[in-house]
Amino acid sequence: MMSLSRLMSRAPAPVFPAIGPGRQADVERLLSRSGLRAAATPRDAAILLVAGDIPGTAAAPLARVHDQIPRPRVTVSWGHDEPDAIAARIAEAWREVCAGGEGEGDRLPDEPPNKWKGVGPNGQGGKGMMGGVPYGRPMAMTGPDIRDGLQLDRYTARFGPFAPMLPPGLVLEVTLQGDVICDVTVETQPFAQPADADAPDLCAARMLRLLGLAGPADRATAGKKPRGVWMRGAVPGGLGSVDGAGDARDRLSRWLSGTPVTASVPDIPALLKGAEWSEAMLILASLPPSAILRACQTPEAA
Amino acid sequence: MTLTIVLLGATALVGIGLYGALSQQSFVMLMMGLELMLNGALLAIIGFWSLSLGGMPEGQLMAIIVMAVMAVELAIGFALIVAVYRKRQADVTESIDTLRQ
Amino acid sequence: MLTFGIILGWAVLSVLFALAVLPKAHATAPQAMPFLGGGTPDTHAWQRFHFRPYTMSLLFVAFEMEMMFMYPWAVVFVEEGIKALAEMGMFLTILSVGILYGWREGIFRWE
Amino acid sequence: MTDLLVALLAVCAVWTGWRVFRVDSMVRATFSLMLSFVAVGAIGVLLSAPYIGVATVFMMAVEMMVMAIFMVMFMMNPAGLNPMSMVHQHRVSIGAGVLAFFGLAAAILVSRPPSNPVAPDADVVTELGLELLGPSMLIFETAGVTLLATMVGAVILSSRQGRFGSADEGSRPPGLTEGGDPAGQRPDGGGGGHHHHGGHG
Amino acid sequence: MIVLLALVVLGTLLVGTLFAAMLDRSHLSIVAFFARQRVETEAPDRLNRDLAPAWYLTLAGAGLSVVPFAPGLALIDSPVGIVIWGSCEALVIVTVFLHGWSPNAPFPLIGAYRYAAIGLPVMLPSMFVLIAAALPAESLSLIAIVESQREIWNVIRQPLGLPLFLIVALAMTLRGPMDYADAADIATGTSAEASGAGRALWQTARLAMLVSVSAIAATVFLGGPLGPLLPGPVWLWLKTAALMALIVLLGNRIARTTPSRMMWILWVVLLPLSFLHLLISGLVAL
Repeated sequence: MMSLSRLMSRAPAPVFPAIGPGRQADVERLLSRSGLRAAATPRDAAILLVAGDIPGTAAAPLARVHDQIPRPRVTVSWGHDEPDAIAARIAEAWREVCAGGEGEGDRLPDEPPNKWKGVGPNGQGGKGMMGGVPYGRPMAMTGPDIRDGLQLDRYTARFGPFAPMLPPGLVLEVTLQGDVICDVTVETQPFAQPADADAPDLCAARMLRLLGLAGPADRATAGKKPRGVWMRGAVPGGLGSVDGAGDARDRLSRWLSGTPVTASVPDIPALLKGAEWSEAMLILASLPPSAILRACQTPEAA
Repeated sequence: MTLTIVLLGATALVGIGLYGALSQQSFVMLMMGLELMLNGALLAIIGFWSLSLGGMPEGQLMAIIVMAVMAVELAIGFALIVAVYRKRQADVTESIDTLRQ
Repeated sequence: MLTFGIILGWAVLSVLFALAVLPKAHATAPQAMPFLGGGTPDTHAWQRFHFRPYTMSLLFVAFEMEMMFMYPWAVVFVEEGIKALAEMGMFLTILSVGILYGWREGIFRWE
Repeated sequence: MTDLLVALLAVCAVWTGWRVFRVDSMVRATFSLMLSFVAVGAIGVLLSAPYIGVATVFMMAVEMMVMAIFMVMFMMNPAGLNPMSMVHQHRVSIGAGVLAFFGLAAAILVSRPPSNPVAPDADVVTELGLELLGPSMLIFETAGVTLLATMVGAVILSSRQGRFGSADEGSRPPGLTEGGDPAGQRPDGGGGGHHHHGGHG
Repeated sequence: MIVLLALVVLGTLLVGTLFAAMLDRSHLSIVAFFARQRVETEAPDRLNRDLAPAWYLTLAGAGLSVVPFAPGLALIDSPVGIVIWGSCEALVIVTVFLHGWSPNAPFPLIGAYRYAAIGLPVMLPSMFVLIAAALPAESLSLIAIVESQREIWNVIRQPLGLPLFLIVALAMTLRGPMDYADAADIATGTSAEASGAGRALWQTARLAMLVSVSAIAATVFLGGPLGPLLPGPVWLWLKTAALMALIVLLGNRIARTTPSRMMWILWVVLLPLSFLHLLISGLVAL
């Protein structure tokens, strides 16, 4: 048993980052190191890395993400330590996790989202076929679609602020039909990041990750030239065009050649509405964090 | 003996398929019943071909044609459902509303 | 019979292995919530999912039937020679018309 | 031995076929139907029809995948979270099913089909190929035309946008408002073909 | 003899999976996750969630069983070997769909449907290249396909075959440019809610499928067990290992486009290419 836990602890530490204001670039650089692995979902993580001061509005989401990590789990807070020190602490936490034990308990109470007890002759959630809250949640209902007019179910949810494919802090309320965005509003604006987060290599790495190139993205983060095939071509043309900054593909080209991009303020919901989820995420990643923040600060977008 | 077993199985599939096709309220479930009946037909054809017809190639061709019929039924059936759903969308949502009460 | 037995054997072996290594899943209510990056959903995720390329999938079902004819054709291809090539060429040309039509109607994309 | 296996598989096919109408989740129902097909395919493999048997599995896996997609798309409560019975004329249907079963079963038990099994060393795939290219050539090509008609019919019936735009529009989404700019992408042009948008029913 | 062959196939699958994990540098992570908590999601489809990885493993095993380990010697000596493999491919789509459907969560659901949209058209090039390989062999059996490559390997005789099949292999093993089920923009898609041993088992099955699909590609295009000096199985292992490394490399290097665009590419570019491939192979075989 001892040897098994030692074997486990030699695996890269799976870290789910909760990035606070001003720490995006630090965390991205940290997680591109070997020995650490950025998990895309808390289910794949054992360590929650909380970087910076998470504002009060994001406390409940942070608790949710924390609780979604399987047990045993450890939270590592990153205040103002050096990256080396924090990497050592994460490694220590991972060894602790591998040694077993209970780990941290839940932060949220163990209550279902809605009280539910099967009712009716067949044990359903409420009256009729679609009524009630079976297993604690209501069911999705049909609504108009914006593409082909086939009115099927609309799924509404708030994504963020710690979604790995969205800028840290940004909360979008999205209504999806299939994987096409029918409606989107900005609930909370992203956390402010220093100019460092707009660095071309980091921006390129964010897009490369969405294109399935984790390895080249790590190289780009480390300041090396990413080795990939069809990196620019994989981004569909005409995606997320912004006045003066071209489309997503142009911006990726510029970042790959090391030129920073300054985009004029786009209206985020207008850019995302009607796009497929994969396109929408590419559009967001193709805008520098400062531009997204500016766009969300304008009154009509809020 | 084997043939009898196979044919009884095929018959049972046809029976269940018929039950499904007649009893289900929604058109989509009705298609399931039809597919099940065709499944029974396929089983019977395989059995006859293998055990009673001495493996004449037409038997295999027949089985392929049954499968083609399934594919055609599936494609046209669902295309019709899409077309109807699109046309009578208001009605469909209305009926959903009635059910929701 | 052997073919059947071996494949069944694989299935039994895999299921037994899965049963052996998979512990029972358990979770508290906050742990069980679907992951949305900290956000919350309004409803269950299971829904009448709007599969965008639905026309493509119907076209595919019809087109894919051609495989049933192609496998036996491939076996006798060399034996029958140019006649086999011509017949399959005609068959595929007929079906390609359907694909071209679908392409023209723009079904090979998210609708 | 073969008899026993065939009987077991037939029972599997019937049982999974029955489950189709007894489970709440549409996905489970569809893949239960797929298992029924797989059992029939396995019987085919046992009864010296390797090609037809395996091809049944192959074709039906694909068809049931498509079926599952459509079942979930158009059935209310597709995952069966609210279990409910959606049947009508239940007794009549059961009666019809049972009647069909017993009628056909009696016919099978009474009639004695000739026993003439496939020769064990027959190359059935080659025979099928020769049949397709030889005597049944017309059936083969007719099947092609039928499939073409199906493809065209399915596209006409189910596709909506196709009637307006041409293929070179690529994956540009339609306008958000009637005749408006396309959503998300390329503000210039492209919404022109979609005036009918939003006007359904 | 059968028992020996079965053991060889099982051993190849186990060692190959370990090798694949090493190539992927994920072996330690997988081991670590077998010991972690398995989180239950809200009202999941438990049966399908637990069975999906098992089916994936089954399909990997069944696919590997049709591969001849020496000329004329395969565990499943079926006259329709490539159709059996085709069924495995079709069932992989179903399995991945079930894996994404079962947790009742949005990201896995989107991943499952994306995979269905891509996996179905991917079947077409796959079937065309396999049928093209069957033309010179005059048989659907993989043993006969190996025999037909005694003089010249299919990779030279049918130049488009291997590239097209590698695309299929990437899709079958959920890798790189064809990994629409587990993409980064949906937080690893169908696996987004899989944790602990369930996640580890799914990853293991995915690597086992890499062994299977590489062995099939080695058999169909690189002559399988044919080769000078060394015994048949060794040649097969070497070729399989080389193809596994190639597939992992391609998966790590090629960018993934959006699913909508990839579907268009599959129908409009790759399908005509496979028609062309079939025509070339047919003319060469005559």
